[in-house]
Amino acid sequence: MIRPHRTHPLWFAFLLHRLSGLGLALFLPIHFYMLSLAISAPARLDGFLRFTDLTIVKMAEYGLVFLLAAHLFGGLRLMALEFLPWSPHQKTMAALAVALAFLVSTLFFLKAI
Amino acid sequence: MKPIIERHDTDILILGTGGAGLFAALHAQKAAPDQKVTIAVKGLIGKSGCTRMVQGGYNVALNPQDSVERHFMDTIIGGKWLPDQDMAWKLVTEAVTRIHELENEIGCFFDRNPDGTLHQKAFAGQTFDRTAHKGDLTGIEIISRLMEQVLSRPIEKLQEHRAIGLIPSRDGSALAGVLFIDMRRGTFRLVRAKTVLMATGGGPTMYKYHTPSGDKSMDGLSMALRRGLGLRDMEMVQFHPTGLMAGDETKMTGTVLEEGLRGAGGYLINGKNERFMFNYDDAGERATRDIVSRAIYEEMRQGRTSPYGGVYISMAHLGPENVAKKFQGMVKRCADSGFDLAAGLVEVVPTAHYLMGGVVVDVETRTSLAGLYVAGEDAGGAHGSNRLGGNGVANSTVYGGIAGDVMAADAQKMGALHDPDETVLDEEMARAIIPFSAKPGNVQELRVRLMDAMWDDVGVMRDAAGLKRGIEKIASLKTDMENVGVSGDNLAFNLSWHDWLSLQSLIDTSEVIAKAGLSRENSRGAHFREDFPDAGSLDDSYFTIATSGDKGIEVSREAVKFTIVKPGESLLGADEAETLVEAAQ
Amino acid sequence: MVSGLKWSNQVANETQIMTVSIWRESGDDGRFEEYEVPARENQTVLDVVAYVQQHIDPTLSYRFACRVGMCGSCAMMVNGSPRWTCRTHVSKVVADDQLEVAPLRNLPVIKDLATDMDPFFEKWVAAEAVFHPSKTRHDPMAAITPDDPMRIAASEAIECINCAVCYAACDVVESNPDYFGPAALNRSWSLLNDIRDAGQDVRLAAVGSNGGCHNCHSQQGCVQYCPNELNPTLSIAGLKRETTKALFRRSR
Amino acid sequence: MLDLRLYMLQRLTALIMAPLVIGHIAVMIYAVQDGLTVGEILARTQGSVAWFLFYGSFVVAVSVHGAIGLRVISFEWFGLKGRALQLFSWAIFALLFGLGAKAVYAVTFAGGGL
Ligand SMILES: Cc1cc2nc3c(=O)[nH]c(=O)nc-3n(C[C@H](O)[C@H](O)[C@H](O)COP(=O)(O)OP(=O)(O)OC[C@H]3O[C@@H](n4cnc5c(N)ncnc54)[C@H](O)[C@@H]3O)c2cc1C
Ligand code: HEM
Ligand code: SF4
Ligand code: F3S
Ligand code: FES
Repeated sequence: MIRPHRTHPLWFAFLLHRLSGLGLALFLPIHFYMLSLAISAPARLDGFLRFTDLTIVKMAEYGLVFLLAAHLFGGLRLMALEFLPWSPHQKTMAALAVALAFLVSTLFFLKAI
Repeated sequence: MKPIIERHDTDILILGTGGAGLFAALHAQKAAPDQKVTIAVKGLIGKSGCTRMVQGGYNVALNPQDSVERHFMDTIIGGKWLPDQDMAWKLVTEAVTRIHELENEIGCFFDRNPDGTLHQKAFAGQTFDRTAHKGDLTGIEIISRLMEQVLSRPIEKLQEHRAIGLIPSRDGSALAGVLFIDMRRGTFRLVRAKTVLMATGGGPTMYKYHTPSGDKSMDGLSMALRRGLGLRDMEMVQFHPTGLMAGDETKMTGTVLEEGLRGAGGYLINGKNERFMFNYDDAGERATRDIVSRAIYEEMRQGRTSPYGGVYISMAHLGPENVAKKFQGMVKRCADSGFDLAAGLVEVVPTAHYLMGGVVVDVETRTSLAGLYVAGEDAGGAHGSNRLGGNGVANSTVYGGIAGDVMAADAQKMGALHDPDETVLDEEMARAIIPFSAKPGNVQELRVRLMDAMWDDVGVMRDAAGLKRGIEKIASLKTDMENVGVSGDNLAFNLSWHDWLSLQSLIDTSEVIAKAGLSRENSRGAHFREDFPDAGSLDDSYFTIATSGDKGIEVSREAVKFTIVKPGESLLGADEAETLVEAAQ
Repeated sequence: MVSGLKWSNQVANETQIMTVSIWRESGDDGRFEEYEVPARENQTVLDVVAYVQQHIDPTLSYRFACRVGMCGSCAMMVNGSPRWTCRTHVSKVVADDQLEVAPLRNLPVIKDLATDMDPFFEKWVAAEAVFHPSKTRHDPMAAITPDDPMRIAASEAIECINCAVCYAACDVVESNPDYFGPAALNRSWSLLNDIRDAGQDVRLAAVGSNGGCHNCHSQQGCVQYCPNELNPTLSIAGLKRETTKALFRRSR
Repeated sequence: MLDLRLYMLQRLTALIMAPLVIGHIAVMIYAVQDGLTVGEILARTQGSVAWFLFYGSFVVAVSVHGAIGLRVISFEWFGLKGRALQLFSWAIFALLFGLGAKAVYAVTFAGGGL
């Protein structure tokens, strides 16, 4: 529930970071599992990789790469906030991180289709 | 119905957590670690009272060119020769130690000069720039730091405990303890103690326009009055000339717009769009608080008012950006309330600010009742007829600390706690539950009647006829309030009950102010009698003492003892300049 | 002016009415109740609350003292956001002619709008947000120039009125009962920059402990709502940095 | 919840992962151009010590980082405390590390090469 006191951009940035981290943590085990199929059953992995040609799957992947990029840039923003001298442009930085994430994941998407 | 009462014991009990109360707690705890120290307050610790609201700062002679003698003379002359000189002397000398304590031990971080020494600014009525400060929020710095120290020490805390009665020992020889209402639960609690400090901070909130914190309602002085203690200088109510005027319906009305606005060159303008201060004084807007207050009052009386009935302060001619920068806090505060101080007109009105009067004490804060000590704004004497801006916090912190030391030493010498006089205890409880037997009514309406009466008849300008009228109005309020009840169904955090109790204290002390005002037939400092506009002979200066006896409030006069300096004399050497403040500032 | 409400000048006798929902709580029982209050030209949220107590329901409990934004005892949730009510003009927060007032979040309620602030102050002390003297009243005061960078850092965080607005704005406070919260840590940071203080080691240990600065996720609700425009996030980031540095100092 | 130690571990692992993730995304963008096949992946990674170190350190870092991250979330949002929280954190670590190690092994050394 988004209560009124939370309706400010930096809280949404926090939420995005948390949800992307959560999403990644859920996705990674699956990702790892698929990769390890490389030895035990290469055909199934290939099958999977072919499966990834489907557009819906492409979209899902796009989402995942976005999550990864958003978490990455968001995380770098947080660490910059913590370890570098304070910048008064926190909202801009958060927006920038999201923009970069879109850029990278869109690039990925465009290349993939 | 006999109310339930809980009983509780301690060694050293402190009422109030302003500058005086918190300092007393720290000093007492340090001086007598073997004694149990309890601090009880009507609000939250450190978050109630006026010390927190100090904007200007803290007067103390630190600069080598300044001297305690000069600070002393300013205090005496500012008080129009009425201050108790020994108290004033202790105030100015101990302030030097206290400011070091605040900075070095308590952790206050006062503003500095470029060379790293304390910055001290100018404040009206002083011949040297000696007001130490932290921006324009000095009180927050002082109280927050004191609060941290108190919270981190083994001091018992009774928050939202309202003291309602001083209970003497059974033989009447000393104070046995204090009766409280535990406001959160709505129950009574008697706390016995060897020594009790009253530091509830006075506070003239019985005026229509007033600056002090909303929790202050003169409870301390009315309790003292009931125990027969003498109150001195009670006619001396200081008005600040520029309180915000925003209508009767908002608590913002009456709050202070800082003195510096006039000092910086702000204009006061009446409802006819004219600057009027030069009609009253050559210093114009820069005249002292009392003169400006009276001038505004006169404009108001003549009907030359702004829409809400005050006058305007205007800063725009000094350049709005400039004003916004220099008076950041003030401009922001006005903006929050919907006023444009930097570029527009803001309505102002004189507002009751400080009560110079209080309980008669000696320089060690002892009173005529053994076991009771009084410090801060509750104590009378140090300021005489007028308190210099910046001497208020100095007074509460200096005397609070002294009280802590003295109480600790006295408590260590004392034996067992006293048994309370149960008759008085019952009487005090009975007083507090009067409203439950009357039909619930509108307490606020009565409070407004009191505030109007005090403003109209016992206010900025007084005369015999008005004061008598005021006394009558107060008397009728006293009877009327017995018929305005409060529902006793749920006493937990029942503010309406507390409004009623506050009104009771305010009515009691209003009567004293009016009667002391009638008794003083001259005009000194804050007290101005239109029928006796002269100051009277300085050599024959007297102060008033009010006591409550069988025949009600009685006011007597006592001659001021010039123990250190006589009118016409000075502690300053002949070669010392009268003032070291640049005339231009 | 905000949506619809026409602010009648107080002088005009025909007054506009607004509806205010106020949280009433006594014991375990809590709910919003509606009251009709006249709208005034100059009116703060605290004035509205006081009006209800003085003219409609005398049993309503709330807390205030200074009424000018200095004591920090009047903070409440106003239309869902934490605010100092004595300096919040109704016209700035009223939405669709509605005002909703509730007790400050993240603190236990005593009754209605009055909260128990003790946990907030207990954490203040636990965070070592208390000055540790290195000198006595008999020593000269430290000469510190106004342009000293540490003095500037200390001053930037100093003007806190401990109103707990930031404490109510922070979700970590809500979900982590040990977390000291922004105000206490902000004060600790101010003290960490105070060269007069002799307790830096215990302070660093305290702010690095279980309830300390490392729990902060830089949500910055504290900055968003602090009525005094302080920046606890900056302060907490500073603490994170200094505790990290201290770790390396120790291990060397 | 988060004390200095866990906080440092989380930041440290984040710093390790940052360049790795950037590198990984870059390779992916380059590689996905014309669809991925197992052959392609393995051709690139199989037998390469460099890729082993690259993905290996990522797996170590992410299992620590993810475990701490989920630990915080499960405490703050789902009220997990005490031993349960402790167990949960270690389980996440073990899961990520186990699966990750297996995957790295799979794409670098297993099935031939060395
Ligand atoms: C707006 C404003 C600005 C000021 N500016 C300055 C300035 O710049 N310089 C200066 O020197 N002075 C200034 N003063 C005056 C100064 O604040 C006071 O003189 C001084 O702080 C009083 O301190 P105190 O400890 O006696 O009382 P307070 O600080 O008022 O404390 C009184 C305490 O007693 C408690 N209390 C009250 N009744 C009861 C009860 N029945 N039971 C239990 N507790 C109770 C209150 O809750 C409070 O905690 C200013 C005052 C105001 C109002
Ligand atoms: C790419 C490099 C990465 C960087 C720079 C990074 C950075 C960060 C940072 C700084 C935090 C702390 C946020 C806070 O406490 O407020 C964090 C939290 C977290 N990270 Fe990462 N991370 C990265 C990769 C990953 C990956 C791959 C995962 C997947 C498991 C992940 C999962 C999490 C989780 C679950 C959290 C907790 C979120 C929260 O507490 O709100 N991170 N990350
Ligand atoms: S930091 Fe700001 S919001 Fe928090 S307590 Fe202090 S003044 Fe209030
Ligand atoms: S809102 Fe809370 S999470 Fe940190 S930045 Fe402020 S303390
Ligand atoms: S009443 Fe003091 S801050 Fe609002």
